[in-house]
Amino acid sequence: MNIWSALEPSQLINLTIIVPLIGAALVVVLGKYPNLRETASITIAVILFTLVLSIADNTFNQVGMATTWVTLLPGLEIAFSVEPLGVLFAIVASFLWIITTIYAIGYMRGHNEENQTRFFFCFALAISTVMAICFSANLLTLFIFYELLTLSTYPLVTHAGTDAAKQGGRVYLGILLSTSIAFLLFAILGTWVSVGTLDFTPGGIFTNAQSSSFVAVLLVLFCYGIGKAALMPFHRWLPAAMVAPTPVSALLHAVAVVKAGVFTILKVVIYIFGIDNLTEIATADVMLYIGAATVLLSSCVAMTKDNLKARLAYSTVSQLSYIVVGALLASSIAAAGATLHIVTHAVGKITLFFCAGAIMVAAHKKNISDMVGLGRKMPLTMIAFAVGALSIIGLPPMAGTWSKWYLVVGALESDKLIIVAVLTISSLLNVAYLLPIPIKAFFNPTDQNPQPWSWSETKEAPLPSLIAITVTTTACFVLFFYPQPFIDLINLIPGVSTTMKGQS
Amino acid sequence: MAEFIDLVLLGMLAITALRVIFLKDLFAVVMLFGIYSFLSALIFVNLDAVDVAFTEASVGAGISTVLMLGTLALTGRKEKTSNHPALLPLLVVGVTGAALIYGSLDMPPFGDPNNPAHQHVAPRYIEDSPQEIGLPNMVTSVLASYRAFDTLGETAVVFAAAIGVLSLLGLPKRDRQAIESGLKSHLVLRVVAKLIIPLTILFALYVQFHGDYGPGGGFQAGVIAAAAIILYALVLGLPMATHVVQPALLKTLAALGVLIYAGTGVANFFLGGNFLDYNMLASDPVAGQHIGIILIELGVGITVFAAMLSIFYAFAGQAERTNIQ
Amino acid sequence: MSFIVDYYNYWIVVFLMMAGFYIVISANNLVKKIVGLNIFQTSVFMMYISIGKVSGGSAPIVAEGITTYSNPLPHVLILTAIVVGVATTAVGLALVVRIKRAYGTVEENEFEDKEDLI
Amino acid sequence: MLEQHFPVLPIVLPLMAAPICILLGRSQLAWLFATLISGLSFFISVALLLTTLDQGVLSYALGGWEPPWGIEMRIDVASALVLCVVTGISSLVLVYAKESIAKEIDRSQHTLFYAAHLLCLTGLSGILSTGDAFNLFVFLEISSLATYTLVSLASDKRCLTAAFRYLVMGTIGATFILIGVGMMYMKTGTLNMIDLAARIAEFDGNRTVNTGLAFILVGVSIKLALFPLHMWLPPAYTHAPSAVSAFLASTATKVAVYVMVRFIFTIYGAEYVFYTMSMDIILLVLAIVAIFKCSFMATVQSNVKTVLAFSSVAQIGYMILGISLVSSAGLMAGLLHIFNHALMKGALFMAVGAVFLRTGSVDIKAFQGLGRQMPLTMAAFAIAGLSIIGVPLTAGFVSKWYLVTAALEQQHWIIAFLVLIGSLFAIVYIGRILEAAYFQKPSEITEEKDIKEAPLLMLVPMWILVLANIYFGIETSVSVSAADAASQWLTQPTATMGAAQ
Repeated sequence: MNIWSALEPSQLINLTIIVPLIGAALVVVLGKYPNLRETASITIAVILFTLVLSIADNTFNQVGMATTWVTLLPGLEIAFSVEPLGVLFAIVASFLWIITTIYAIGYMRGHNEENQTRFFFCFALAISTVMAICFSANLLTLFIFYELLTLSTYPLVTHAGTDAAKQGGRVYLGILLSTSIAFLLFAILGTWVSVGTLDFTPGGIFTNAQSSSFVAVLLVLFCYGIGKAALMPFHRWLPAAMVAPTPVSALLHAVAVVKAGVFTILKVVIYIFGIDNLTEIATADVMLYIGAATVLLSSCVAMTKDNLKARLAYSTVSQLSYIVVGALLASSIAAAGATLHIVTHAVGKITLFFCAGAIMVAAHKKNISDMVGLGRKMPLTMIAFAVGALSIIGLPPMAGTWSKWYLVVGALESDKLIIVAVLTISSLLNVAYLLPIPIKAFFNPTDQNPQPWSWSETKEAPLPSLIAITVTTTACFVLFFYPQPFIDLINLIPGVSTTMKGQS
Repeated sequence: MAEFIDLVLLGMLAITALRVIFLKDLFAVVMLFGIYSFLSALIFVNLDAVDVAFTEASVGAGISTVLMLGTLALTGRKEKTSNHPALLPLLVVGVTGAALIYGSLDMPPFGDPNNPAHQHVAPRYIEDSPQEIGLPNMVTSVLASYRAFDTLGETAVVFAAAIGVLSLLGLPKRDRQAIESGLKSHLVLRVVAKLIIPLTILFALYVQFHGDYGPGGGFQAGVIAAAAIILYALVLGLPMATHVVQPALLKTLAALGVLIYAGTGVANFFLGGNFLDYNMLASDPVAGQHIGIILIELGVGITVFAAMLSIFYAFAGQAERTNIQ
Repeated sequence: MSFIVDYYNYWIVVFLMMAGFYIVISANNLVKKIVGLNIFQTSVFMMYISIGKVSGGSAPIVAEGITTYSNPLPHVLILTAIVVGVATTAVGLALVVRIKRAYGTVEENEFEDKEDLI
Repeated sequence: MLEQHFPVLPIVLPLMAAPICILLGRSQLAWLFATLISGLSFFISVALLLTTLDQGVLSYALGGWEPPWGIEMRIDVASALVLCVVTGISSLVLVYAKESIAKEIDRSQHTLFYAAHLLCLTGLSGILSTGDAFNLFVFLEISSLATYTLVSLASDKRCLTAAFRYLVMGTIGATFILIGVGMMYMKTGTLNMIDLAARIAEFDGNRTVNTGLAFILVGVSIKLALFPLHMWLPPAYTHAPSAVSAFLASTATKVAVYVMVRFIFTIYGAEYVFYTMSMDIILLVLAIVAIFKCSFMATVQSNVKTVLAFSSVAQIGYMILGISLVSSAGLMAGLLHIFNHALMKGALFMAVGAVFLRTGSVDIKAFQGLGRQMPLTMAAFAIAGLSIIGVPLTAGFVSKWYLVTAALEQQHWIIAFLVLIGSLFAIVYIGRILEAAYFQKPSEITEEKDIKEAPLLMLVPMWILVLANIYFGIETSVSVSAADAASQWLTQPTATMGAAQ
């Protein structure tokens, strides 16, 4: 599997960041030749994936990888090092980038979008920053690339250039930058001034020298500062960003942005606070219940939305809080569940978004109420939608089952029965807002009311989109039957384990 | 006695200042300012600052007043009644004044020879400068040698002012067709002016070169020389004056003066001294000081003359232009 | 009483300064503002010259039979300051002339009414 | 041979060059000459900085008269650092000015412009180099007079009222400083800063000395546009010619901040100012209010130059905040921000000037759709704007990092938080302009015209500053170590400062 074994292992990190940048440059250079441009995009995406696989291989073989770029401030470097959590996220992101690129080609061409070169350029930039986030060795590096990710995705959100898009972009940029500067940077500075280091360290960096109330405040600042995790009430940017083209939504929701958010939360909890220390932090429970409340509230909001993408957006808000909840449960098994949920939610949600986009391209429908009977015209798409929905809900034989399982076990382990209840209720709510869509599409008769489009025009989505949908749908199945590589990876994370304490 | 004169003069100043606040006729305001300036020059004399008095009289009462009158000719002499309440200014002034009074409570007593200001730094100027510099006028010694860099700065300020005024108002064109000055028809004025002007220029030269021994120096000389030409322009009209001293020449002169001053300073680099260290200009340090001071006073004189005159030209040219229109 | 003798000079000077300062900040007419500025500065010069006075001293020019001289340093400083003052006055008045030409008025409230200064 | 005279050369060179510019008479020649002289001054300043980093302080007795009898040029790391900023920006602005003033200033006044610019540079360099309190006043007035002239050179008539207001406020400020210096003189008998410091240290709670300090601080606050004495600044920067705005915004107020630092730390001593007089609280409150009020004002303006002007006042708040934290780290953050802010504001004003050159307007409407028409200019604006916001990998982030760290070290949690909140405003006011440039259709101002990219002579200095923003945002060792050395030097006990000749 390690086709890059000839390279110095630490060079791989640099390559994962630089290769997408090269891709971005190629996209600009080849901007006038769409076919070449897209070929370049996909090739680069595949190369990146193989690089990440090599890193994963090295990680399994316990090969340490680290690199330092520059010393930004005395004692603080832009530095990268590989640890299993980052590898896991990198695998997900780089794999889905390939799929999203394929899908985007179909979508953008099907939609005749303008500024495609800018689109693919920013797309590549975004994935480059995501790679940097994955492998950041300290909070400062992570913060820097976290901000750059916000900036590089902003043009994607406002891609359409309409007033609605600009408004959405404003909210997106406003909330993400504000929270990160006001809270996250503040928390990082506070940590730096009091502890003197920002390096990610297994077991956390806080010692007894810091007062517990101080650490408690920091935890709150971190949780809210990482606005990309969309914890209520700072979740508004996510629905606002729905104005973006669907591949962007897919990228934001499944691959890059929101996952970078929850990834950061996991990373902070595991490597800055330390999972075991969470029980001593007074505000951990507060944030836990805020997370739980977000899970339920946003599920309820999702039910009221008729716009498919808006419903999916609120569903994402809810699912992200699963991960936050898992991280804050102070249980190694819940943390494992949270980590695994990054993977399973990614494949499930990206499938749903791909389907939404396919429906938009092929049938020009945005609202759920218009999709009645659509299953007969777009069977593949709607089957995929059903699979994705089941995975999100967490029913076997879909990938989502495992992550929810571990989360519930973790909640039980830490005696938080309320959380168990929340997770259960939330699953029911998932059923209520997701499943009716494919059911109505297949089993209800075609809507006979006069419509502004004709049914005869409607056909299946473009081929590249279908290929992408098929791949992610398959992944939903495969990960149920064969989650082992990811579980092995998760077990490598210090302090995180898929087995109960006391069991061997 | 000196204190009594001081008190009387200060009282007159206070009355003048108060009148200025309440008068609406700007012509009177400017005249009162001229009086204010003269009175303060008298106080300066009374307080032994003869050089300062000389300068204040020629600048404050002379040039400034002329410029203000020139401006009034263009802008009108009546101040409109202001309608916004003066409460905030009163408050600001009250607080500032209170702060100053508070600060004055620990000031050294007026005129006490034991004051710190007379005990440190200054004694050297009084005791050693006649030997070190070789000049009886200590003010000139300090001005032109110990603190010559301040004076270079001062010359630069004058030059900057000239540049500012020229850029704002521009110089009058020399070849404009001559216009009759209203004053030209006054025979008495014309004759007196013709008598006074050469004397004034002579006096300027005296002040320029005698500044080392008595009150005066390049600055006062430059102002007086400029005043002579200003008088000429007032009586015989601006076009006549610009024939005598051409505006373009003034620009060059003003620049040259600064260069002479700074050049004197730079020359010392090559003689092994610091900037403005005149000791190196001759084999004997005192002689060197003398040469240096004469040179820089010349620079000051030229720049001040040229700058003041071109500023006057600029204002007068504006008035002329308005008259034509 | 000695208290007053010691300080009367400074107090009157403070009064003069404030009179000038008041004119600067309250006057509506730009020419009057400049006059105020001059009065303000001239009064500050008086404060400096007062510092330099030595009772029973004479002007700091070496002369036979005189042993006490007033302090020459403040005189030098104020010579410079007077020049700075006249330079500022000249530029200020030139601006006033231009403002009159551009706005047709030199009353501050009148052109503030016409357009915002910012 | 000339090396020993370096401390005085950054003053003397432009001072002599100014009259020569007048004598040269031709715009092109004057431009070339002024640029060369300014560049030369910059190299001398860099040499001075390197020397002072190595040796601590350089003293140069003018006229060969040893201080306190003569005037002393006294250059330490702080002065050399700001001197580098001033001369460096001046050189870049002069390169930039050629094309810019061709449109904005009448042809006959070009030589006057260069002369006034050089005089302004003379004044600023003099303020930075001098070790004499009264000499500082003289140079302050040179730079101020030149500045009034520069502001009034613009073709828009509103520049006149702006310049007049600036003149009145500036003169009041200078006169206040004069009063303060007089009070110090009457209690100590000296004007040399080091000598003053030694003698003032003997007084404790003397009313005259206290009042002198108060007057100096108020006077300097007017000059540096500290809230609420800032009202002269927005009109002046808005209506001045673009090259002048770029120069003043990145140097003049910075030099005034330097003067405040000099008076507080070198002459009076931080202990006296902050503990005896409790000035830190006043400065702190004013700085915070400035940050919020003026950042907010910046978000509601439609004239982009006004936006940047208000932003400048807010940024000065950050510098003063750093000073008022009463710690070496805080002072260092303030000094570092002087340096970094000059880079950002210079680039921003230059970009706006380029837009004015091509569109004839600096209204936000003129920026609509410019991202496509003037890609390089707008990219420069965008990067410099991100630096103002404080986005990582730009110079602005480094400033902010140190400022907040300094506040946190003093346990000022709320202040640190407020600083960060304050920078959110920058997102709004910079974001508005960028959104107009990149995501809006050209407005009626720009629609009809065929708008080209700015000329090379404007782009090069602009991009040098932009790249400097990025360079000093990543490779911070140079700027940070210089600012650190400067603040260490300034906060050491006064006694040792006097000893190190």
